[in-house]
Amino acid sequence: MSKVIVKKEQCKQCGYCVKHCPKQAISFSADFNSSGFKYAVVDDSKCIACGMCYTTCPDGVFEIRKPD
Amino acid sequence: MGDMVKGNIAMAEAAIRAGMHMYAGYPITPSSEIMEYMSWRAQEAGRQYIQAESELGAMYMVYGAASVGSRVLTASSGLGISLKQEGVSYMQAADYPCVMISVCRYGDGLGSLQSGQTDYLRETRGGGNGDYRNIVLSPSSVQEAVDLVYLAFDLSEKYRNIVVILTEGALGQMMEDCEYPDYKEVPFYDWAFDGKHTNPQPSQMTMDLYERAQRRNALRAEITENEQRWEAVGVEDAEYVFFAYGIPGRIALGIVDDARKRGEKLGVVRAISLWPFPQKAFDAINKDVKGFVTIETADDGQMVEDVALFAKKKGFGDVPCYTITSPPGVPKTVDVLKKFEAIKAGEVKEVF
Amino acid sequence: MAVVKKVPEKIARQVPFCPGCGHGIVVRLIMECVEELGYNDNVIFGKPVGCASLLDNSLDIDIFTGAHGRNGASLTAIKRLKPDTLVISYQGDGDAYNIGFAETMNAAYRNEKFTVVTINNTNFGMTGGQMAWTTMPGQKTTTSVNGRDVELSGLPIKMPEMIATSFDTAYVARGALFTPAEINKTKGYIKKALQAQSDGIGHSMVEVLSPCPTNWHMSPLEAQERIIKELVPYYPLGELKNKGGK
Amino acid sequence: MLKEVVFAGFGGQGVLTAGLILSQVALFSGKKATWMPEYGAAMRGGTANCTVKYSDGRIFSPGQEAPDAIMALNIPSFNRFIKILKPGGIMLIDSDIVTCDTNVRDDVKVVGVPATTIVNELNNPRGLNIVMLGALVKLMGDYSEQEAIDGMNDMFSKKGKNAFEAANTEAFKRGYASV
Repeated sequence: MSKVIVKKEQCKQCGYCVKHCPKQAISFSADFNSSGFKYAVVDDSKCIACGMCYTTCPDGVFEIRKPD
Repeated sequence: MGDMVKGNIAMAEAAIRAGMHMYAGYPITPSSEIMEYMSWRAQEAGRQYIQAESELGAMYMVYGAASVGSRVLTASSGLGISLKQEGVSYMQAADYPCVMISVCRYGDGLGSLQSGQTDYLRETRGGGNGDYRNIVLSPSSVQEAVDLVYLAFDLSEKYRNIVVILTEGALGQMMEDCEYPDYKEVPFYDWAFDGKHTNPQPSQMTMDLYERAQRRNALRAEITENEQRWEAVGVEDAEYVFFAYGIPGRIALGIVDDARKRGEKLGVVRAISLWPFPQKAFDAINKDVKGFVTIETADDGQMVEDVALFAKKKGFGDVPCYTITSPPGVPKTVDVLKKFEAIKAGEVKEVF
Repeated sequence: MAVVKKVPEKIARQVPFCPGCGHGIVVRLIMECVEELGYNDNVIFGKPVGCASLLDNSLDIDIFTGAHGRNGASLTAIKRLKPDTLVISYQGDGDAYNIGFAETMNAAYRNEKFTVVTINNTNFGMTGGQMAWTTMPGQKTTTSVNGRDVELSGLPIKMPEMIATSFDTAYVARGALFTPAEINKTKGYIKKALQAQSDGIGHSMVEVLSPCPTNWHMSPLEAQERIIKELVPYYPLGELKNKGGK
Repeated sequence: MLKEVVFAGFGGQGVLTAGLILSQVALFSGKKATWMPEYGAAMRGGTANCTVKYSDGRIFSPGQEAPDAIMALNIPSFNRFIKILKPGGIMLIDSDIVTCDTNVRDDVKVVGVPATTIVNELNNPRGLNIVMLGALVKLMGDYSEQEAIDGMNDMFSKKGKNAFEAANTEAFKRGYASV
């Protein structure tokens, strides 16, 4: 299970998460969500669940989880 | 036996008795005694009192206070009430109740310090942007002022509509005996904000305004049907019927009382509710009446417009409507009579 | 897997702002603090006129429909009548500093015990990017098309400084949103401001320098850069006043 | 029977209070009463005045129309209000203060009371209005001396000012006896 849940329909492609991710784990999708934005995609292999994406996101796209 | 009490003080005390939770205001002659009295009386009675930075601020305090379901009062005069109108309109948009006492001073702009009735149209037409009406009640005596303020909170809550007590500087400043009603304890209204999101309130930005308009129209019809108030004397066989409110209403009653003792057939409708206008009063009026005459402490006459409108609606469309206006202060009976004689002699042109 | 970071439940639906707008972040920070301080079921929010007036549909809390700039007065009454409720005035700079200057200042002057959070994005956002009192010298807006001329319209206003130095209030701070660290600091300011209210110490205010990519005609990332380079030197960040807790 | 009385003088002479006492005496005796001050810009012109009406029945106009009696405590008040006094009416003046020619209308009765002298004798300078009121009540003839004193004392007692009861009663009686 991934450490970050991405609500892709809420993403507005502002790019704050992409810029502030310390592991460069976030990129934009190739396709569009229903609002017409390329949405954030998290590379689980690079993600350390630090939550920077959550912190910088204005639109509540991210939910961070950690293994129990 | 009651004691002599100043109109302004009496209205303030009536609000306390009616369970008012908060007063917010800004002082202005000739309404200031209301605020001065509240400044100590509200605290003594365990209520909130705020001296606001401006009339505008005061009205927005009232708006906030109403949002949490409190009984709230403000009072001012002339231009002070004008400043409040933006907030009045906001409150009507939100269906929030409050009572606002307008102690009218004569004139536009700064106006004068003297008594007048020049703000009739503003109060009865709403006063701010949008399509709404305030319920407007106007007392003629200190006792009636007490009774109407006491009633106003209930009406305001019942219809979720602002109630304006429109009175004159002269009534605010005069003293008369009055008896106060009992204290009422009223909890905060349960439809309001409680911090728990029990009552989500629709945003004007997203609400269905047409649906709302229909609801408001129905409410307006209900108020018009239920809340007309007036005192009529001698209208059944009157050749002329006076229409007046407030102090001129008393003076008209006095003129008619005197005339009828002499056998002269005069009648009077003293309006107590100004909106809704007491149109039902026309139902009892002599069909052969020769004219309607308003007595107003104003430059040009304002109530005469309503009298003409409702005369037309009630089948008196051909009856001429006159107005007797008088300078600032309390009209002198003798001056009113002189002008009335001129009307009867055909020397004065009707307004409508 | 345990959830470690999740949008507060009171933000029930997505906020309706432009891509990269700071409103979404600040609203989230406020609601996080409300939740953490245990006020989820005892909070009244005063919304302004401006972009934030669109918030109603997103938050499942009581939201008072403030009139342009008048929240200072309205929330005064709400807080006095409901002293145990957390009362938060959420306003833009145009709302709180231009049209609402008198009400904002007078509420602070009276030391009314509620919290004001203002979004300073150096323009009137909702009405299409007109000049505000916070607009920077030379900044082009739709009412300063050649750039703001301070000879004609004065220097950008620093309301938090005025309040911090003039009145006996509890807490004043300024935060910004350009990095995760600054966002976290801003949350700290908001939390302290709300705590000051909760403790009944007095009036509290936090201004947040916030990006408005749409009206600045920039990308969201360029907007963050502008805050660092252009706004922070004029609008210093940090606590301007902290009377401390009980 | 409706009666109208105007009380006028300098601010501070207690004319508004004198009017209020009379209206309260009327209530005390089971009548209706109104008290209307002149306020606003006009009151800054040097004189304060109020109009009191009392009646067994409903009082219609509370305003100044044609007074049955006037209490004038200074010359400007005398000059202003003598003009509106009803024919046959009473103009009551403090003859120590209103020293001008008061013989200006032959259809009214002008009564002078040396009230300032009286209050000096009583060592009660603030009792001027009450001395005058005592005289006025007697001239009007609508209330007995005791009825009026009781009404007056009742009013001050309700305001928590019983301390002055004896002095007020004495001043009232001196005024009552002076005409």
